[in-house]
Amino acid sequence: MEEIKLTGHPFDDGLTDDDFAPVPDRSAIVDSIRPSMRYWPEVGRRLMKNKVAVFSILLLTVIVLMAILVPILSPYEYDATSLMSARKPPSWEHPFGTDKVGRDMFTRVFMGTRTSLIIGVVGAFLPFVLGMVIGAVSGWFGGKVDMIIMRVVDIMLCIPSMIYMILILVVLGGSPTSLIIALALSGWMGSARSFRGRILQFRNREFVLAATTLGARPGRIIVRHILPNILGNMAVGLCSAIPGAIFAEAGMSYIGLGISPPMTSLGQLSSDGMQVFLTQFYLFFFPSLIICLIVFALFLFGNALRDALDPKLRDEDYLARMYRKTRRLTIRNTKKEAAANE
Amino acid sequence: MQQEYLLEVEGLKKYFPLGKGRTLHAVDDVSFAIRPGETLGLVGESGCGKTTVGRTLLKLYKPDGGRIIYRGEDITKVSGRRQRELCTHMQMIYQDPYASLNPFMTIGEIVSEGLEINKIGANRMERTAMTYELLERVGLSREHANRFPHEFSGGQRQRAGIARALAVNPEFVVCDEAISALDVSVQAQIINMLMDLRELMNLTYLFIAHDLSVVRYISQRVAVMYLGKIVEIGKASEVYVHPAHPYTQGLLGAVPVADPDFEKSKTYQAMVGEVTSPINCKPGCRFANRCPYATEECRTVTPDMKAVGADHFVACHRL
Amino acid sequence: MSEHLLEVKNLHVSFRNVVGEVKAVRGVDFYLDRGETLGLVGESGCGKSVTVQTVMRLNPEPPAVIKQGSIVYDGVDLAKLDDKGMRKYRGKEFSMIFQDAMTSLNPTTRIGKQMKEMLRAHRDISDAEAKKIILRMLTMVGLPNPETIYSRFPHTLSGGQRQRVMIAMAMSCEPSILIADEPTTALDVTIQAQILEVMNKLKKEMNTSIIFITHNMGVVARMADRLAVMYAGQIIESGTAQDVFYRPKHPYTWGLLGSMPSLKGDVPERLMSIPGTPPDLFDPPRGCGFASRCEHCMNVCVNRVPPETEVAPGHRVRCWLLDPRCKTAVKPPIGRDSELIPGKEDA
Amino acid sequence: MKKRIVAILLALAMLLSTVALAETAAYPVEGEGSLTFVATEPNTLNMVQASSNLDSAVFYLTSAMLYRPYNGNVYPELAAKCDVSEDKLTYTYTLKDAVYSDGTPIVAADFAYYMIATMDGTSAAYYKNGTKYMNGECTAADVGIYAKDEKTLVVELEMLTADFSPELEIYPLQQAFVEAKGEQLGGTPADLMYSGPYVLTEWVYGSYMTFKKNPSYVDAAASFPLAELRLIHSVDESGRYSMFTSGEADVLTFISEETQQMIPNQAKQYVSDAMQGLEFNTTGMMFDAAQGTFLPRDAEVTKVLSNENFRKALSYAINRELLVMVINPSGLPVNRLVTPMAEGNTDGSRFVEDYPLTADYAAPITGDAEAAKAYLAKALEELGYASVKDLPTIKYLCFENGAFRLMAETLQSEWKSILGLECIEIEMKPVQDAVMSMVFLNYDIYFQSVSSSSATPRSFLEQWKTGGAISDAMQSGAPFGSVYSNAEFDALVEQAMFEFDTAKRQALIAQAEQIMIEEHIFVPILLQGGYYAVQDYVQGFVSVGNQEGYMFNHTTVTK
Amino acid sequence: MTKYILKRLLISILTIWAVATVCFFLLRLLPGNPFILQNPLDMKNAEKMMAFYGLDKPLWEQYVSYLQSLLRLDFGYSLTHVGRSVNDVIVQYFPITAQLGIQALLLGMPIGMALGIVSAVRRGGAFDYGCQIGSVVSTSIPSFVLAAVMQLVFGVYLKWFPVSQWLSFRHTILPTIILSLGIIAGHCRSMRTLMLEVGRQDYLKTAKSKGISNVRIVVFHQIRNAILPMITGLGMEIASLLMGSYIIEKVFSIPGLGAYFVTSITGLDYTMTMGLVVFQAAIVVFANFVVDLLYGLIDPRVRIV
Repeated sequence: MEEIKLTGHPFDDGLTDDDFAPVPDRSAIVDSIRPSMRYWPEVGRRLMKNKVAVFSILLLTVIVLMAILVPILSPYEYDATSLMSARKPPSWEHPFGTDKVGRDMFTRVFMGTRTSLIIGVVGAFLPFVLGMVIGAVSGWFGGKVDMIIMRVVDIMLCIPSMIYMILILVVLGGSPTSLIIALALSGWMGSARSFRGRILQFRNREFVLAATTLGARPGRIIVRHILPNILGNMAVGLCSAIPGAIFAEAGMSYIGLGISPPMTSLGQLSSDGMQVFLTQFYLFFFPSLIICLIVFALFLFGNALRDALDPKLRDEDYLARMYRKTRRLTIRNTKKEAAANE
Repeated sequence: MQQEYLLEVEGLKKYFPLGKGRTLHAVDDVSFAIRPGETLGLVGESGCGKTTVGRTLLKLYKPDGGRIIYRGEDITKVSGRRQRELCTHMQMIYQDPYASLNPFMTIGEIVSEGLEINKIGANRMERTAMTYELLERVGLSREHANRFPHEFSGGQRQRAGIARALAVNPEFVVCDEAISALDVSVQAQIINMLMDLRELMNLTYLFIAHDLSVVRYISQRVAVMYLGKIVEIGKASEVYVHPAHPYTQGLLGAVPVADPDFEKSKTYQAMVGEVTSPINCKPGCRFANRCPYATEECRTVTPDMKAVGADHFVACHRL
Repeated sequence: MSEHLLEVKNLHVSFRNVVGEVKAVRGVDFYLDRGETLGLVGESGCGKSVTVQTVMRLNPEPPAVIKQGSIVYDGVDLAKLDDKGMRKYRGKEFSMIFQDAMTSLNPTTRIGKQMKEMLRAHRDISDAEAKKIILRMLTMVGLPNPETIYSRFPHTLSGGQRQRVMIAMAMSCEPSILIADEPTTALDVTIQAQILEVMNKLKKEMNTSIIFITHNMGVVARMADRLAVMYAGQIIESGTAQDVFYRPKHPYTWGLLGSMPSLKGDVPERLMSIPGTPPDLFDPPRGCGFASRCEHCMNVCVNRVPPETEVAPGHRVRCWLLDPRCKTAVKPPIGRDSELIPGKEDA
Repeated sequence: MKKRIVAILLALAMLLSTVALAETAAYPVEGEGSLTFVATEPNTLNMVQASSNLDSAVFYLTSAMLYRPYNGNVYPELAAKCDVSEDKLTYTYTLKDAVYSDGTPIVAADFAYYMIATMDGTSAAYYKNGTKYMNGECTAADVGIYAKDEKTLVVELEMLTADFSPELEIYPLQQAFVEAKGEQLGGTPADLMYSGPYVLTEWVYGSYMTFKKNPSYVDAAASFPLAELRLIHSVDESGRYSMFTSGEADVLTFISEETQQMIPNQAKQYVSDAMQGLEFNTTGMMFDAAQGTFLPRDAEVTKVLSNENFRKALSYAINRELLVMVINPSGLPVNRLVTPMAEGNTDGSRFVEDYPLTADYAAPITGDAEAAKAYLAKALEELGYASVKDLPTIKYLCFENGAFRLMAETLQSEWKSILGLECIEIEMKPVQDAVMSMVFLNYDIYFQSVSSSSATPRSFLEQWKTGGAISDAMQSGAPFGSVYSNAEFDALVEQAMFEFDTAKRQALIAQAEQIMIEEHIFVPILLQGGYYAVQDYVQGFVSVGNQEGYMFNHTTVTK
Repeated sequence: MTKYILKRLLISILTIWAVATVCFFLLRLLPGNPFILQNPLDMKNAEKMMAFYGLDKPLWEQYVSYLQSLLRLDFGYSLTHVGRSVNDVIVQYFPITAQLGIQALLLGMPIGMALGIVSAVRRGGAFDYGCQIGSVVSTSIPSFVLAAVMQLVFGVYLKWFPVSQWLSFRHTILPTIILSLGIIAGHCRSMRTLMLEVGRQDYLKTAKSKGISNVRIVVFHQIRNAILPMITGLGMEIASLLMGSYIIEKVFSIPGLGAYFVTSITGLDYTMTMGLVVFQAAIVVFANFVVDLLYGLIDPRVRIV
C-alpha cells in the first residue's frame, strides 16, 4: 500500500504541530448568522432610510399640524366676514389675503384643509374596508356567491357614481358624515374587486391549507393568515385613493351637496378661486397649492412604501445604475488603451 | 377490539371539472389500507394524483366517490364539529418549506396555532411551554420561537412545519413530498428525525414522494401510482426486488444509482412515450400506450388488482 | 499552449448588493477536454450555477464581479472580454440549457422562430436553409413530428418535449461546449432517462464536450467522466468518477454520498447525515468552508484555507487531513475501495 | 400570422370610424357685417313650452311681433292700427301684410293661437272667460281672443284693469305647423317658422347657432343691419374671457364681475328687475308631497319668525350698500318694493322721487346697527327669551350658486357679529330640491328672487295679495289660507287695479308698499344686475340683461 | 368561436338590461321634479309637463313602456331640452367626445409606453426619475387648473391654438394634449413595471445565451411580452375616454357628452340620463368584448374555446 501522501506543496507555510491538533469543542465554530430582522420594524427602517419617504412624511405632518393649529391660533374666525376689508391682497395681517367678503383666507384655507383631510382619509378608508369585507366573502367562498357579487360589482361600476352620491346625500342630509358614507357606498367596488383577486391568489397557498387542516375556521384564516400578507401593498393603493376622495368632495360641492356652509373644503375654495383667478390669483393659488402638496406627498409616500415592502425593486434600480456606470468606465478604458497602444 | 387497520380507503375518486364537458380524473378508484404504526410509501410521477389522494384524506378536497374509514368509522361525509375533532388525529406535512409557513407569524405562533384552535393546554403559559418542548423535539431551540420564517434555512423551516403538525399529537400524518424540496444532506437529517419521531410518538405515515430510493428507506409498504390508479402495492422489499408491473420495472430501471461503473454498464432502454392526458380517460389500462407488452385486452378492459405474492398485489392483465 | 479545450484558473466571482458583497465563487480551478463530460456537483448555494454562468458571462456585470481568475478558451481569456466580444462565443462556441424549460422559452413566439433567431445570429444563411437545419436538429433529439413542433407555441408542449427543443436549439450551431444547468431536475425520472440518453447521443455524434451541473449524485454517476464537488464557493474534490465515488478523500464528499439512500444494496440502518447548514457566503469563514460541520476539524482548518493536494493523478482534494503533518488517521466511512488515510504517529 | 393582422385591422377600423364622422362639422362662412356674440344657448325653441327667458331672447330675433320693444319703449311692427271700444273692453288690431320666410302669409289666427296656447294662470284673468278656459269649463272658441278675418285680430277683456297695455308683444304661431311637429317643435332649425329679422340656419348643440338675415322680414330695410349673427355657447368664465381678448368673440352677453375688472372700458352694466330678498315662512306648516297633506313645522321657530321686530332686527342689521358693493357690484341695493326704474306721476319723474320713503318704517340702505339691536331686544322681550343664545335654530335654505352661497354665508356672519345671533344655520340643497322645498314651504328663511316688473309695480305687489301668486303658490287651499294676508293691503291693491288716473293709482300703490315694508314680510336687499362686454368696433348694441334679449336692431360692426 | 361570441353577446345584453333597470329606479328615488325649475311659482305648469311626458302614470307602466322603447333603440325626448331627442344628442355629441378621447389615446398611449420602456431600460438613471416625477406632478395638478392655465398661455398669449370651440382640427389640438397628459402618466408607470417584471424572466437569459444582440433581446423578447397585459386595461380606458371629460369640455366649450352627463343628472332629466347611462354601458361592454377578442388573437396562451 504505497504512501498516499504526496508532497505537492512546500512546508514553508509556517504551520506548527499544534495547528494540527483537533479543535477542542466544535460547537464554538459558529458561522456568522445575519442579525434577526422582524418584518415590520424592517419595513420601517427601510422607509426611514429613503429620503423621499422622509420628505413626504414631513410634508404631510406639517400640513396636518397647520390644519389643526392655524384655525385655533388665528385671530380671525374662519367664517367671520368683514365687509370693510374685502378683497385685500396677501399682507402680513392676512398672509393669504382676504376673499370677496373679507374673510381671512389663511384661516379658511387651513380650516378647509382640515375638512378635506378628514373626508379624504376617512372617505378613502371606509370604501377600502367595505370592499375588503365583500371581496373577502366573494374571494373565499367562490362559486355562485362569487359570481353574483362580481356581476353586481360590474353593474354598479357602469352606473355613474354621482347618482349614488346624490341619492345618499339627499336621503341622509348634507353633513360631512353623510358625505363620507356616500363616498363609501359608491366607491367600494374597486377595492372589492382587487381584494377578491388577492384572496384567490392566497387561497391555495400551503400555509393556508395547513391552517385548514389544523381546523381553523374561514374567518380566522382570512384575518390571521391572508390579511397580514395582503395589507402591505393594499395600503399603497390606499395612498392614491385619498386624493380621489378629496376631489370627489370638491365635485359634489360643485352641485350643492358638498360641505354645508359656512364650513368649507379645499376643493370648494379652489373651485371658487378659479372664478377669480385672473384678478385675485392668490385666492385660487393657495388652496390649489395645498391640494397639490397633499397629493404629491401621498404619491411619494405610496411609492416609498411600495419600495419598502418589496426592497427588490429599489435594489435593482441601484444595481442597474451601477451597471451603466461600469459599462461606461470599461468602454472609456478600452478606448484609452486603444489610443495608448497605437 | 383493536382494529386491524388504522385507515382504510376503498374506491376513492376525485374529479376536477374543467368546464365544457372536460373533467380531470385526478384520483380514480384508489384503495389501500394502513396498519397503526406502519408507513405506507406512495410513489409515482408528477401528475399521477398522489398529492390529491393525500389532500382528499384530510378533506382539503371533497371526495367524489369511495369511502374513507378511520379506526372503523366512515368519515367520508363527515363535516363540522366532528371533522374539526378529526383534525387532532390526522395531520399533514407540506412540501415547500418557503410556502408552508406564514411569513408574518413567528415560528412560536405557527407551532402553537394548532394548540390554540383545538384548545389544548389550559392557558397561554402552558401552551408556550408545550411549544418550546415541541421545538426542541424537532431539533430547533427555544429562542427560535420569536423569529420569523425568512430568517431560517430550508431544513429548519421544514422542522417547524413538522412541529406544527405534531402539536396536536396526531396518530396519522401525511407527508406530502416532505423532503423533495431539500438538499441531500438536509434531507437525511429530516428523514432520520421523522423515523425517530415515528418511534417516539408511534405515528403512522403516508409518505408521498417521487424519489423511489428515499421511499424504499423509510416505508414498510409501497404503493406505485400511475395516472390516478394504484398499479402495484406490497411490502417494500418485495416491490423493489421483484417489481411485477411493467411500469414499476421501468421506473426502477430509470432511477440513476450513485455508482458510475454500474450506471455506465447498465444497458437500459428508457421507457418510450409520454404520460397520456388524465382528462376524460377511457376504460382500459392507462399504461397501455407505453407498455411493451400491451395487448388489445389491456386497451379495453381496466385491469383489477391480483395477488402475486404475500401482501403483493398488481393491476395488470399479463400476470 | 494548454492542451485543454477550456481552462478556468483561480476564478473569484462575487455579487455586489446594497449592503455589501456575497462571495459566491472563492477560487475555482477546473479544465475541460474535447469530447469529455465534466460533472459539477454540489448542494444549492454552493456556486456551481454562478461558475458556469460566469463562463458565458450571462450575469449582468455590476451585481456579478469577476474579482480574479481567468477563463481561457482556445487561447483567449474570456474574463477580459466585454459584452460585445463575448457575443461571438455565446451560442457559437458555448451554448446552455436551463433547468425549467417551461420558463426558458419565450411564451409568445413559435418554436421555429426562436430557433431560427439563433442560427441567423451566427451564420448568414437563408430562411429555408435555417429551417432545414432546425428540422434536422429536432429529429436528432427524438421529437417524432418536427414539422408541427416547428410552428407550435411552447405552452402546448410537455416538459420532456420542451427540454428536447432546448437541446436542439443549443446544439443547432454545433457548439464545442454544451453547458447543462440541472437540465433534468424538474423532470420525472422516466423522462429524465430519455433526456440523458439524448444528450449522450448528441455528444458522440457532434463531438461536443458537456459541463453537467446537478445536485443528484445518481445522474452525475451516469453522465460524468470526470467530476468536481463544490462546497461554499470552492471545488473541494475533483477527479475521475471512479476516484470520487469509490475513493473519496474529503469528509464532505463522504457525507454527501452517505446521506443518499440508494436503490441497490441493503437498506442502511441509519443514514449518514451532516449536521448544521452551509455557511453564509456574505462573510465567508476564514479557513475551510466545511470546518464548522466536519468531525475531524483541526485548528488549522478554522484559520487557513486548505491547499489542493494531488492524491492521485487527476484526483485533487482540498483538505488538511491529507497534509503530511496531520496527526490523526482517518478511515473514510464511504467508498467501495477507499483505504485508511494514515496520520503521522505521535512521537 | 394572418389572424394577428385581422385583429389589428379590427381595432383600427373601430377607431377610424368615429374620427371620420366628426370631420364633417360645417365651417363658418366669413361674411361682411357679421357679429359673434357669446351667450348660453336656449333650452328649447318650442314656443308652447318655452320656459326660460333665454328662449324668448332667440324668438326676438327669429320671430316677428305685433309690437316690438326696443331700448325701453315699444313700437308697432305687424300692428297697422288698433281700435279700442268705448268701454275699453274690446281691442281690434288690423295687421300689415307680412309673410313667413317660406312665403306663407302671417294671419291674425296665428296670433290668436299663440296667445291661447301660451296662456297661464295670471294672464288668463285678463281675457273674457280666460280663467274658465284654464279650469277647462269652456273651449278655446269661447275665449275673448279670435281672428275676425285674415287681417283683423279681436281681443275682449273680462274686466278693465289699469295694468292692461294694448301693445301686446306676441309672436305669430301657425297652429297647423305646431300640430304637425308635435314633440319635435323647436328641436332643430328645421322645426321652426321664421318671420323675424333673422333665420336660424344652423344650431350645433352646445357649440354655436348661426342666424342669417331674413329678406322677407317686414321692415328688413330699416333695421337689423347685420348680415349674419353667430351665438357661441360657453358657460366657462375663463373660456369667455379668452375668446374676448383673442378677438374670437365681439360681444359677451354676460361676464362676471372679475372679468369686468379686467376689461373695464369694454364692460357695460345693466340692472335687471329681478329683486332678491329674504322671505320668512310664518305659516308654521309645510306640504308633504308624498302623502299630499300638510305637516306642522317647529312651533317655536314659527313664533320667532312671525315676530315683526325680529324680522326688522334682521333687516336693519344688513348694510345693503356695502353688501352689494362687495358681493355683486353690478346690482343695485334697494330697501323698498318699487324699483327706482318705475315711472312716477308725470312722464319725466320717477316713482321713488314722487313717493320717498320715510325713515321710521324702512331699513336705511346703509343699515342701522343700533336700531337692529333695539328691535332684537324688543323681540326677545315679546317672545320671552332671556338671551340670544336660547333662540331655536333657524334654517336658511340655500342652493349651490356662487353668489347665493356667498350671500348666505355673509348674512349669517353679519347677523352673528352685529346681533350676536348664533342660531341661524345654512341648509344646502341641490337646485331642484331647494326650489321644491321653497314651493312646499319646507324652509324657515329663503333668499327669494322675484321679477319685480318695474313697468307695473302693482302686479308685483299683487303677488302677495291673499291668494296671490306667492302667497298661495300651492293653489291648494292650504289650511293656513295664504302666506300673507292683510285686508287693508288687499283693498288698496284691488282698488289700484281699476284706478285709471296715474297719480291716484301711484298713491294707492305707495300706501300698499308702505304696509308691506312695515310688516317686513319680504325684506328686499338688491336688484340683480350684470355686466356685458362689447368690443370697441361694435356700435349700437343694446342689451337689457338676458331678460328681454339682445337687441341688434341698430347694431353695426366697423372692423 | 361563434358559440363564444353568442354567449358573450347574451351576457352583454343582460348586463345592459340590469344597468338600465337599476338606473331607472334609482333616478326615480331622487327627490325633486324635473320641471320645477322652469317656472318655480307655477305648480300647474309642472303637472302639465309631467302629463305631457307620461310621467304621472304608475312607475311599473312607465318602466315597461321604457323597455319597449329601449328595444327600438329610441331613448325618448329630453325633459329639460324640450323638443330634442336623446338619440339626436348622442348622434350629434358622441363623435366629438369620441374624437377627443381617441385622439388623446392615440397621442398619449404610444408616448406613455415609449417613456415607460426607455425609463425601464435606463432604470435608476436621471431619465427614469424624471419620468416618475413628471407623472407625479401631472396627476397631482387638478385638471381644471391645467386646462385653464394652458388655455391662457397657448391660446391667448402665444396665440398658437384657437382658444375654444370645436370647428377645425387646430381647435382639437390643445384639449387633446391636456387630456393625453393623464394617459401618458398612467401608461408610462404601468409599462415600466411590466418591463421590469418581464426583465426577470428566464427566457431573457436564454435569449442572451443565444448570443443575439441586446437591442434584439429588448425588442423581440422583453417588449413583446410586456405589451400584452397593457391591452387588458385598454377596454375600460377606451370606455371612460369615450364618455368624455366634463372639465375639459367645459373650459374649451366643446360640445361633448361630458357636460350633458352632469347637467342631466343634476337637472333630473330622466330620459337623457337613462339614455347616456345605457349608451355608456353598451360601450363598456362592447369595448371589453373587443379587447377580449384581441387578447385571444394576440396572446397564444389565452385559448378561446
